[in-house]
Amino acid sequence: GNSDSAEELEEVTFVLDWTPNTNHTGLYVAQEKGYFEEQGLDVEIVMPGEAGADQTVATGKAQFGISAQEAVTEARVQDIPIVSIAAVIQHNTSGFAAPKEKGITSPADFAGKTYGGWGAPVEAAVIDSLMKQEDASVEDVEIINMGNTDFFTAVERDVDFAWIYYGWTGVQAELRDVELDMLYLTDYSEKLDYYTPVITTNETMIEENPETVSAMVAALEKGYQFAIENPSDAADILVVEVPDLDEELVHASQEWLSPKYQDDAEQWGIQTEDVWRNYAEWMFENDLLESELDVEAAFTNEFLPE
Amino acid sequence: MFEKSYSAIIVIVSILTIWEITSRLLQIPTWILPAPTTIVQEAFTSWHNYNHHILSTITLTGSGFAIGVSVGLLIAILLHLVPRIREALYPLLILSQNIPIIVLAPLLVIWFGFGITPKLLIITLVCFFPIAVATIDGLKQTNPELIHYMKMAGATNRQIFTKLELPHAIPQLFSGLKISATYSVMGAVISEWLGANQGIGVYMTLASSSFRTDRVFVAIFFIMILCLIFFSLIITAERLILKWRPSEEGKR
Amino acid sequence: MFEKSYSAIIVIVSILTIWEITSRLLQIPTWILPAPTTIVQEAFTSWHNYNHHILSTITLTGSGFAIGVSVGLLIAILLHLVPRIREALYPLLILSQNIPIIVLAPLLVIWFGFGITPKLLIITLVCFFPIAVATIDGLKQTNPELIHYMKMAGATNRQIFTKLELPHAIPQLFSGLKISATYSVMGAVISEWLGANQGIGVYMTLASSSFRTDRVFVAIFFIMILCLIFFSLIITAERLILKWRPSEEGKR
Amino acid sequence: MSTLEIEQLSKSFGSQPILEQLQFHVKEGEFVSLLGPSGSGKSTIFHLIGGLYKPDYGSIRLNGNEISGQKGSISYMPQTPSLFPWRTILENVTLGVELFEKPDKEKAKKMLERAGLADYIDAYPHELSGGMRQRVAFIRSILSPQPFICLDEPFSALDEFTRLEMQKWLLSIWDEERPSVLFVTHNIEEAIFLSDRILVLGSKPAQVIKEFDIAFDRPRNGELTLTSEFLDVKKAVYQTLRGELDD
Amino acid sequence: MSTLEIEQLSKSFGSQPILEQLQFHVKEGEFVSLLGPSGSGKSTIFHLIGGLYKPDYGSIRLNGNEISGQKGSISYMPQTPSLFPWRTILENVTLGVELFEKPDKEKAKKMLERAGLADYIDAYPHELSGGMRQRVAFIRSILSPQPFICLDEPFSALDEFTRLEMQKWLLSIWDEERPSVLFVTHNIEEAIFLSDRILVLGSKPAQVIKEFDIAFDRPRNGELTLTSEFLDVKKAVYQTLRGELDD
Ligand SMILES: Nc1ncnc2c1ncn2[C@@H]1O[C@H](COP(=O)(O)OP(=O)(O)OP(=O)(O)O)[C@@H](O)[C@H]1O
Ligand SMILES: Nc1ncnc2c1ncn2[C@@H]1O[C@H](COP(=O)(O)OP(=O)(O)OP(=O)(O)O)[C@@H](O)[C@H]1O
Ligand SMILES: [Mg+2]
Ligand SMILES: [Mg+2]
Repeated sequence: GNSDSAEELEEVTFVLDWTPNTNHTGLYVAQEKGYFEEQGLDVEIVMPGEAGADQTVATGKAQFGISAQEAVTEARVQDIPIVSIAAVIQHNTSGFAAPKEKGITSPADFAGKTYGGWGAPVEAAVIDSLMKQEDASVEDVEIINMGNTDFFTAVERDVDFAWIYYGWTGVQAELRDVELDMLYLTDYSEKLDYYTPVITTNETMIEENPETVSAMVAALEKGYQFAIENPSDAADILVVEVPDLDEELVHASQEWLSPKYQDDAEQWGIQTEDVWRNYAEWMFENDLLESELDVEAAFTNEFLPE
Repeated sequence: MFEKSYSAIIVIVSILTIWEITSRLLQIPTWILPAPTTIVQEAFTSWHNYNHHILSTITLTGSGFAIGVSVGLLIAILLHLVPRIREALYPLLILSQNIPIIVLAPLLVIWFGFGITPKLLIITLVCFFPIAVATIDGLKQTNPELIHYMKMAGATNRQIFTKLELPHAIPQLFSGLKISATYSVMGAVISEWLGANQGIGVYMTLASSSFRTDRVFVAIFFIMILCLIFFSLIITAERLILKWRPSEEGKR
Repeated sequence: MFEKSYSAIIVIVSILTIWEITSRLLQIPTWILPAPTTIVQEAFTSWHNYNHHILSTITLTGSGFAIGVSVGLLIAILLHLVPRIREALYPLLILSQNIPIIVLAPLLVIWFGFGITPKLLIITLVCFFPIAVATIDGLKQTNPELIHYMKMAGATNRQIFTKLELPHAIPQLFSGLKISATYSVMGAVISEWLGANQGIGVYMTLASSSFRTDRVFVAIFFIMILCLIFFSLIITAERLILKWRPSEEGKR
Repeated sequence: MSTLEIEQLSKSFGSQPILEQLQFHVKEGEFVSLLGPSGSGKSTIFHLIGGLYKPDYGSIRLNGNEISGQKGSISYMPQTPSLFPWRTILENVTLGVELFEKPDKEKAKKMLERAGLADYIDAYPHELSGGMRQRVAFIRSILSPQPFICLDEPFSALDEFTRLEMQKWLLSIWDEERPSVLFVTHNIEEAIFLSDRILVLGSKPAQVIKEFDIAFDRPRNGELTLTSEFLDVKKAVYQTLRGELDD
Repeated sequence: MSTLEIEQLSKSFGSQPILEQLQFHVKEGEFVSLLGPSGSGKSTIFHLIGGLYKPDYGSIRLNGNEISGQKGSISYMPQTPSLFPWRTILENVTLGVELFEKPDKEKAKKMLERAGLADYIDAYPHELSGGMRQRVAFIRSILSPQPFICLDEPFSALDEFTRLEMQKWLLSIWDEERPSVLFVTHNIEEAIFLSDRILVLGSKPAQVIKEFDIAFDRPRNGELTLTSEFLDVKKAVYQTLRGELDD
């Protein structure tokens, strides 16, 4: 145990990036199985709501949070002192999805179709870099902003394809018998294989309470390891902890996701500089960043258990 | 209104019926728009899952509304009694209604953490404004003849206020209360999106993010019930307090 | 109020100054709370980036508000004139204010796509309610002595309504207008989150998601300006229309 | 053209009977005054004729047609001026006409001048004195088109001379157009000076306890009030009223 | 205990001068009536004494102290009853006292009974007739604690007998406590019957054009009005007023 005062549990707040889902299973397993307590932590898990996780973690109102590489990159460029301390999933599981009947099987098919997004410049850039490989251009795609509308609603009307995480929305489509064509970013571009989601903390924690950070990562590692080995039990735990989630979806999603947490890496949570550098460079080249990222400061593997 | 509410009930029941029939006829999938019976069924079967959410929201709404009303009244009174303050603060009141949650939320969390304080603040922000505006206007519209009498009779400003202007503004205060009461439940739900562990708002986002449209509607159902209850409490209070009014004979 | 608004300006300027000074003294990072000067600077340097957003929001707000006011008035009049309809529909009005955007949004998108219609609907939904409630209450509170005169004089219901009740309800209608005007800009911004390609709401979400807090505040700044302009238009109209009121001598 | 027949009229508020089996009529072109103690039910009679309330029992016939519960059959001046605060004086006096036809502004202005309100045509009611407001309400009722006029204490807030002026004016209008008038006043002299007939009401509940036919020639002028015949009538009315109050 | 001295009082509304260099006084325990044409400025004088408006010029002294612009020095009955619609009759009459001390409900109830309003103690103003409301306002002013009483046409909506009752009652109260009273009326007989002194006001702008000392013995009773001395005074006042109006 890393805990110096074994009796007193240290209270920390862990803020999610969204509503609880299978990306967070390790966290809930650690909570339920007492891994946090073993590490001397008393963890309160909160949803960020409108507040957003990153600023909350940066200011220290929450000590840990869930974010994604792209957000950490943008945040750090804006001098927001958050650091990624573990990758939850080794490879990017997101991609562009369209119902089968839309007939979108490769990026070239985007041309003449309507993309529903949230209006960020990064979307056009990503679509463009995919399409360029097949000599098509984003110019031919109509991009509309679908705001908070969910994928299934959007494709009912106006929208042909959208950007989703397969592990949740894609699995939901399977459950609903909606057949999807899924184009993973990783299938088209090395540079777009970034980490999402990641565990974050702030620089102050790293400087002043490195033991706490280690304890957190250790507990999480144990939790995710459990989820990797026992997908079904882990799903059960998540459903018990967050009973308002749909049980069927959680199980299906967990089955799909469990092998992907560690994937081909030597250890759960490990991050490589290449991935960070590639994506930051790609963003910078596409005018998505105002300045270059100090890659070394953005992430660290030092808290991962030996 | 709620005594003779059978016609309201008829309308609501007909809407529900039409909804049910269309759902069944067009076979609208549950995840787009669940049929009322589906919703009711879900409401019953998972009652034990969410009843604590409802309780939590009721508490939040109640306390938030109470604070909001008090703040609204205090502001109205202050602004009415001290015209200098009115000129200075009125624009700020309006501005306060235009701070988007997206901005306020991080700031509130940074300042107050994830506790109940920021949530109460949001409900207060939502509730106080209609009450303040309606009450200020109500106070301003006091019958000048009666004000003249009070002044001539030597009433202090305080007496003019408590004995004349305030009772005179009560009908308008109730307009404000009705608007605020209507908003309060929604305000509580929104405030729960600010990072909460329970409440109808949390239940609803969870349901929504796991595509359980039927549960979303269960949540809405309870939001609406809550709101109607709040509203009818206000109306009952209005009727009790304004019982001196001329009866309806000779009115429309 | 806005003629003698120097004290309001003083207050606002002092708030800005305190904000600026604390920002500088405590060195609050821009991404938490940018100093006013930073915001102004950003507002100037990237004006060409967002001016079309502002224009689009103004148009949206204006048309939405106009529709909302008309709907609110119509509903108030209808509910006032036909008591049966009042009983049946009043609860529905309240319920309409409790449909969370999270639910409404998908439905609106399915029915109306991503065009301007669903956005106008949302602004209308936000604006009509305070006007309807305030006007209904205003109409109800018409001086019974004057109603008696009108009836004895043989006025038709329509005449009682147009010549007496409506002018009598105007002060209260203005309470409602003020509340609605305040909400309208925010309503437009929220409606833009429903999927729009331009507007202050879009600009703000983008700024927020790329951690450009300064731009978020530029957006808020314009939202507030817009809102104050709207509000002062209403107040000016109120003053012009209610010019028959006794002057202030002999009032507080 | 206008006759009014009231028969067996009864009305109570709550458990309190105000009118019971009230019975009287007004002939065509007749000027009838109602005298009675304060609170006896005079204004209530007007409210019933005007259709504001429905009688509990009995009938009200205007020109032979039942009008109980039916509004707008009479030109009416209420006991309190009931002016619309957001209308100017001119707009207030034309209100009664406006309900039926396009008002004649010039005529209204002339009337206001005649009543000594020339300077106040564009003023708002709150700028007027009590007596001035009463005159405005009076002109409003006079301008209304209905041929049956009900006036509820129209001159109570006027000084004796203005009152006399207004009485004379009322008589001259009446002479010209001969509407039927039902007039409530507490001033016995006024009632005698103006009326063809005076009805004295008893109270709780109200019924007609005595009728006086006033046979003085018309046109009448101020001198009349000094004649001994006038004083005799006055005394008789006075006694009747006192008798009612002493019960 | 209460004397009132008004000197060089001037007031205009807009460009219209209403009072100009008005000058009069009320001695301790004196009963003074103001008579004058409708719209001449009587109510305005009350408003100035009550401090509702500030005079443009001149002074108002109560017991030697300047009170212009200072509120609450007088017991006041406005020309319109100005009752609070949400208060019962009992609560309305005690309002004036309430502003200064705990009201004596029993006394208030007795007064209401005396004024014939026993059945209406818990009624709301809209359930009363015009004359009944006026009596309520009268009692409210009588109950108010200030020793200087200003009454603005208090009995104008009452029938002759109720009016006489109220006059007698007023006199008996006045006899007991001897407050100073300033009384506005349009009824010359009433003014003579009640007052020690009558001030006749001219109009546009208002000033005192004549004073009458009324020397009849007190206590006075109804017979007095039938004496020839009374009629003489009445004629004289009448002439003065008429002269004013004929100008
Ligand atoms: N809306 C009402 N509710 C209850 N009682 C009422 C109402 N209107 C009138 N009354 C009662 O009816 C009686 C007669 O009232 P009304 O106004 O007709 O008297 P009036 O003869 O006009 O008296 P006044 O000469 O004082 O005006 C009164 O006792 C009054 O209290
Ligand atoms: N608030 C005001 N604004 C403008 N003019 C006013 C105002 N109040 C009174 N006046 C004017 O002052 C004059 C005197 O009014 P006041 O009410 O004092 O008359 P009064 O002698 O009481 O008449 P009455 O016997 O009819 O009650 C009137 O010409 C009136 O128009
Ligand atoms: Mg009456
Ligand atoms: Mg007056």
